[in-house]
Amino acid sequence: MKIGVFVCHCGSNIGGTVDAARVAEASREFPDVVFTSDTMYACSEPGQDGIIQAIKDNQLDGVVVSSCTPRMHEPTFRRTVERAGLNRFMFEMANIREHVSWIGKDKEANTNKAIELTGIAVEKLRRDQPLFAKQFDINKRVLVIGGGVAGIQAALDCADGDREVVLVERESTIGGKMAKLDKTFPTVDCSSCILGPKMVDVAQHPKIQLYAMAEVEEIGGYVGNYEVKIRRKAPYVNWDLCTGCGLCMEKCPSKKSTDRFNEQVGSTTAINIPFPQAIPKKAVIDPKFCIKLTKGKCGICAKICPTKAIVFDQREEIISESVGAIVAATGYDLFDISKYGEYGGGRLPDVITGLQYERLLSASGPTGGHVKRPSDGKEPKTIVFVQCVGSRDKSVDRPYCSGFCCMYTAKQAILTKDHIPDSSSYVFYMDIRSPGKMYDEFTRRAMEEYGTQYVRGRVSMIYPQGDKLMVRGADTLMGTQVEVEADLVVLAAGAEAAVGAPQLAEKLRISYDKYGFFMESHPKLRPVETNTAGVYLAGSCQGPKDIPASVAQGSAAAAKVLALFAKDKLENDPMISLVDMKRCVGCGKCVRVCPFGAIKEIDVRGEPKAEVIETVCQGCGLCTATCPQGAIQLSHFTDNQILAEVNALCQL
Amino acid sequence: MTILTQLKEQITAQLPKLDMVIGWEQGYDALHATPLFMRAAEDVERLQIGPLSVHNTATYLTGLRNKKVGLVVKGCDSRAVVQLQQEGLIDRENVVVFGFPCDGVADLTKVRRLIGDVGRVEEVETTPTELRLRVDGREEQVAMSDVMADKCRRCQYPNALVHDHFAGKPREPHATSDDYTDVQEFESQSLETRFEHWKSEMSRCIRCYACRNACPMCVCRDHCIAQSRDPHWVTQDDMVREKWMFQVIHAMHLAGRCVECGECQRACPVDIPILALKRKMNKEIKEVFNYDAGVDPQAIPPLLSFQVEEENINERGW
Amino acid sequence: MEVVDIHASCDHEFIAKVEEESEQKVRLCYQCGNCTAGCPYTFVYDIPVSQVMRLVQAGQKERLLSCKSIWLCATCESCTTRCPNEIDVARIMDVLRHMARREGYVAEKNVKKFWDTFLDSVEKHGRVFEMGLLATYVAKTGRFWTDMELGPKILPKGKLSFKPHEIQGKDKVAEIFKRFREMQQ
Amino acid sequence: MSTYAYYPGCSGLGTSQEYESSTRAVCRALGVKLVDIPDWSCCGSTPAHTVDHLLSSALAARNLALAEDLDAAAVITPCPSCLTNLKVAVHRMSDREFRMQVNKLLDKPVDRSTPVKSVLQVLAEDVGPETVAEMLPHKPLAGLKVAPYYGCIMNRPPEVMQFDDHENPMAMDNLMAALGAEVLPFPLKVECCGASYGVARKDIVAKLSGKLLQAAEDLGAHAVVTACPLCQMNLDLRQGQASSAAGHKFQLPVFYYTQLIGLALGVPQSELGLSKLCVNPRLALDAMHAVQAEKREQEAKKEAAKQIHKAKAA
Amino acid sequence: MPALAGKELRIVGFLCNWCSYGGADTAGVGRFSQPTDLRIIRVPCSGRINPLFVAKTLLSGADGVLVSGCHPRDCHYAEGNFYARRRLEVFKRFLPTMGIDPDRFEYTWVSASEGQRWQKVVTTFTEQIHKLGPAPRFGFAHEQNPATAAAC
Repeated sequence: MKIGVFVCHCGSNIGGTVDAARVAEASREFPDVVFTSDTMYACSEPGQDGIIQAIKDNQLDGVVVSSCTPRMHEPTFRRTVERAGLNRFMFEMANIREHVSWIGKDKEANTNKAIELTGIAVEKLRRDQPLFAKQFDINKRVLVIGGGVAGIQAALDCADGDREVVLVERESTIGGKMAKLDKTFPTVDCSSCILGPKMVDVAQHPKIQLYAMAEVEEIGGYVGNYEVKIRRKAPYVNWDLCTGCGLCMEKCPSKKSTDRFNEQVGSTTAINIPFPQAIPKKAVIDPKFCIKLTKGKCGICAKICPTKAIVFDQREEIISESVGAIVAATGYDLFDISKYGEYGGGRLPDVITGLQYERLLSASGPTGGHVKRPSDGKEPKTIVFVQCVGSRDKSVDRPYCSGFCCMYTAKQAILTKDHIPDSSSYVFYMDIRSPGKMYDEFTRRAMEEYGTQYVRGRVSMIYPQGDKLMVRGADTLMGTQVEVEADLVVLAAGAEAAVGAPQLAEKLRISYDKYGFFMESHPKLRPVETNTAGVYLAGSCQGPKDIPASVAQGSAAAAKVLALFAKDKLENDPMISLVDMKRCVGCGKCVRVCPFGAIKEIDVRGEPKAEVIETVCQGCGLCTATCPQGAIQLSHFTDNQILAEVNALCQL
Repeated sequence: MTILTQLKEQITAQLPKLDMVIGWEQGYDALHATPLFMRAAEDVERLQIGPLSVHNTATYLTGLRNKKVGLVVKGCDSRAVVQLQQEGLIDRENVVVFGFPCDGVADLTKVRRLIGDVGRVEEVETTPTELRLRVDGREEQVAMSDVMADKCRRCQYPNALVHDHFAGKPREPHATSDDYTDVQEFESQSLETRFEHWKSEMSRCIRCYACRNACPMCVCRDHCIAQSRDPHWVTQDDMVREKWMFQVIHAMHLAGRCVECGECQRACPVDIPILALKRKMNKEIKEVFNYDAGVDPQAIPPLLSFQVEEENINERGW
Repeated sequence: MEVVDIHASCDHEFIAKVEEESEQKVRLCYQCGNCTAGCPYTFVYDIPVSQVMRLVQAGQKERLLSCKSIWLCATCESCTTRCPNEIDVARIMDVLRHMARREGYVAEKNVKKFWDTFLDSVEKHGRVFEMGLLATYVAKTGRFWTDMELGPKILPKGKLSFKPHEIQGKDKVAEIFKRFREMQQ
Repeated sequence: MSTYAYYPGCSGLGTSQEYESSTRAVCRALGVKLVDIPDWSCCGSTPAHTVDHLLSSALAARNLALAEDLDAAAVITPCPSCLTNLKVAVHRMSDREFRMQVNKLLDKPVDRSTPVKSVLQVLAEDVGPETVAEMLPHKPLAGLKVAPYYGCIMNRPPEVMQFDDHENPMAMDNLMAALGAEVLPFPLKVECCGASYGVARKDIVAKLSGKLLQAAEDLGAHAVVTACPLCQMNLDLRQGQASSAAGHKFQLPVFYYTQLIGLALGVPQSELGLSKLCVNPRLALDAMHAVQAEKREQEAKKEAAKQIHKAKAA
Repeated sequence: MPALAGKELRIVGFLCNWCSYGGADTAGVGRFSQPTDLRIIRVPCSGRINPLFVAKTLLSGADGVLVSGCHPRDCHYAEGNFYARRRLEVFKRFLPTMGIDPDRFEYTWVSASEGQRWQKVVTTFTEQIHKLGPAPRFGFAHEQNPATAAAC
């Protein structure tokens, strides 16, 4: 075998702390290595051309590139060697950047380490075999999980691309958080007026199948061929018959039901359509509050329903769908403000969240758009906004910035002045984060035009004093403690991962960070892809985002889906397990542990043997680690390859 | 009627339906038994059971997969049957198990240590408490309590755990629990002592693989990774390291599967105390998973399953 | 107001010392002001506590050790409890006070005298002798008029003993002080 | 119930005698067994930790070492200042190095980590307000409006104190409710009263305690209830100074919570020590009695009306 | 090329591609400095890591072995790390009988986002191995058997 080794300087990224030339020179001593060189940027066009030329000139059988992480450029270089006529699996990478040059400054130790890492790559390559992909069919339907603005955008774009879409929404209506907002920054557009038409499009699009009040129960399969089970909860109303006329709501005697849509500002009826623009506009019974369902009596709604749509004994159902790709757009939830005992959230009725305040501002909200404080319905005159409640705070395990609170607080301060001209607003902030088009100008307007008092400092405590709330904070610019007697306090509750996000991630087999936000494939270059092929991300499920960013990601995810669906066949990753029939004793241990059901037992001349289903195997290698006689080997990560790496490192 | 007579009757009755029944007979001398493969009624006469019936008859089972085989088993042998059945390596309907209450077997290495290598033993008389050996006309007596195999002293399963026929009445277990004092004692020595112990013991290994061949759970047989090039886990180099690696492989492959029949150590021609490795493994399997191999044919071996929240493993890792 | 040369005047050794003795990282402070917002003593401070933190970050030793604030912190723990960066601010205040003592800065003489008198009493008797403590404090400060009006309120209650509550192990307690002083040297 | 090693604290022998005696009486009545730490010494209080943390921990630790011989479930103390010093000592001595340093200052080294609790925590958690309520079905303190004030360090910092909600503690609230008292939502439960600055800087105490008294008065409290000798002294003995500073005369009795539990349980006056309080407790108790009397009168009227109604119906 | 004599010890890491290898990348991107001893072998999943690889590595002269995978429940292949956890735990517990300090082998979970955690894991583990010092060896082939050494 003839091997070429290419050591990358990556400008000074590697060259700064690794003597790349020496690595190349030392690599010449490795077995089978016939050519080495060091190059400034291996991934650049001249860099790649150099590799191709060297392969041709030296009749190389395989190539090692010592540069950055294979998670970055392995696909790049695989294509390079393929262009030179080699099988793309006759290639290995040594990661001498992320794992060497960037984590230490000792050039001697780094260079030595880089040489050794190159050495193990050579040893692995010496045992590489050309591998060839298998083709398989692709199901060109897409599942979108979450019907907030990101999911809506992804669904509409995919459907407009002529692909069938299955949209699953946990609540009884799509719209997500955006539907609850009164206005949007920085344009002060009416939120439901701009979102409403999109929601209607979803309802009317022939290519979109919407399941509201539904959650993803189980996901099996792999890219191109996912099998999804959807649990559809019982609304106790036959939605095929319900016309959304709302008669039932008028007559329902149980009026103290939790009003989820209005963020529990006030209460609603047990049978309910969350808001006038709901999609689907269908009634839902809350079984916790329905008198018929809790006590067995009542049934008024059933009596008056003109279409006889009420079904008290309705059960939830499981629906199966087959799709080829999945977009996760599950959004975010709000930080629980009661975790700040010193603010009294949850204890003091007039300490509310920003989203609750949106409902108080909204004309479709429980107060009809008149700002009235929850405790006594009085119109507040002094309103204090507190920023970073559950953001940038390590002590509550939320060290990240939620990103959009500064902007919505400025918007709410402006709207407050519009609603109550003789009011004064105070905003306690640490820093103002407004790096968007027209964003900073907007916060300036809140101060300059609307007279909002911005106080630079955190609030330490809020306590009732008479029928007012005493807000004690700091003005660090004045260098003193300050107090404001407020009628209403609005806490800018931070964003956190949606309830159940980690569990969904586990079903999707994608990663999530310690806060429950889903992990993208690459933070810069693959922001809507995940490490699981065929699963894409849109919106705040990946991290807090405002509306334009969420919409952009919805479209981006749709573009990825449409690109995937542009092919008629997909190729499997040929790094899969293969059985050596001679060695297999048919004990079935591999069959038992395979997480994908990718190994089946077959009969070979009366003997049981294992066989890998090539398009189902995902290449984890669990079977290889399980088989005692090593009869099933994961291609490209065989026992012998790993043993050779161990030997190269240890038997020095 | 003695247990042996009863057993012979049961075997004779079943033999026509079977390809063979495996038991024990006298070997090259009266002290050494050897496995007996009974195919005809007259073979049954040679059957002997007792403290010299040391071999694990289940060891042969996987090689006879398509045959109908009868098996005379001690308690420990029966655990191997259970374990093989659990792993789907035998078809239970092809195996007829003859059980009897086992009073424990002699460890011939202990006998040899007591009376020396005496050569051909002409006759052995066994009583519940003694072995009386006639060698060169003179008689040697050894107390069973002095020569009983260690595994029998702590045996909790003297009666076949699975059986289709049972001769005699089940007996009380020899012990009710195993506190692994031997493992603890070994580990009370310094790390260096332990390391050097194995280094020196393993230097005596002649790589005959008798330990593996005697093991009822070593089902890879011709495909053992100790002797393959692909995968190439162990080299043929004459190095302690390679020999030791094989023992580690054997112990790991037996994790959660070893029924502690002790055949590996018994078969070792140079008396390397390798059962200690399996004992250690079993101790840990018991501690972490509260699991005993070869007891329940329906159980799933602990290393072929998992719990999302492990009770005895720190979930968040190191 | 004077101009501070933030490079030249930054006492890195001082920052390191504060961090070592308090076992806190002052760099974690992002100046949100929550400590100042919650501190009940801000009204008597010459430097609010969040600025104390900033001055530590900036290595402004002289200004800190000579300030009043560090003597007026009652360790009520409101800053520590509410700090979003989980800095034990009260402990840093304590450590600054220790440093001020060691280097002879005392911006609130009476406060220090009261504490010293208290500890003298403990060293002498094993427990605090309240009446003796007051008497000594008054003698030391010369503030004879202080709390005079409270006398008629408390004395008739018969709570204040005119004799110390000596304990058997008082020499053992004194020994703790002695060993501590030896250790300091 | 377990036996507790009891650490009274110096002020219990002087300014807070009534806290000390009522604590012992209440513990006895509720079956909480106390064994005094023999020959205990001062914990060092605030002054010690302002000098040095090692010295402070050593002064506290001497008592922890003495308590080890008692083999008690926990060391308990009524005083939050003592509590803090003892708990901080235990907390910091979990670091081996620090413990060795502390032990170098001591004759008798500390070798175990003994849990330290406040008496309040024992009454709230080990006895429980439910038990107290069961003992007092007739709700003896009905009508008494109390503002429970915990002081700044009973619950803070939470990592060390490990007791109750650090922003809105409820232990005393629940105990007072168990006695039948009307517990007001006192907003400044954990705000500092001025602590030990009474002597050196009484202006501070006058202002901070004044705020607390004002808040309690605004709520319509008959009395403030405390669990801390220093808080009680600042609010009670120095109420006049607070009044002068505020330019408004406060007249709020300030009880120790143990006095009110003792009163409800029928502990003798000699142990309750109500007479040792500066602001006359009668002010509160009379108000309570008035409310109770009024309620009885109303009930009697109702009953009479019922009887008349019945008679008429008959 | 021996490990930098005197400075480094031989530490081998087996990392799953999706989480821990990514975590080590994240640590690199964040320039979280680490000791240089560790050599990382990349495998698709911690479930691929047969404990015998660890055994082989330790017997071949490594002073420490570190295995790292996705956090339980986050496995890219759904279940690989659950099996790995059991197998590696059992193996770690087996080490004392082999005469090998169990502290020479650790297994842990680091996600692709946890660059700082990776830095801490590497630093702590490397310190731990340096505290233990070089592992006892079987000696080189030629010390044991000159005949086979010649054939090497």
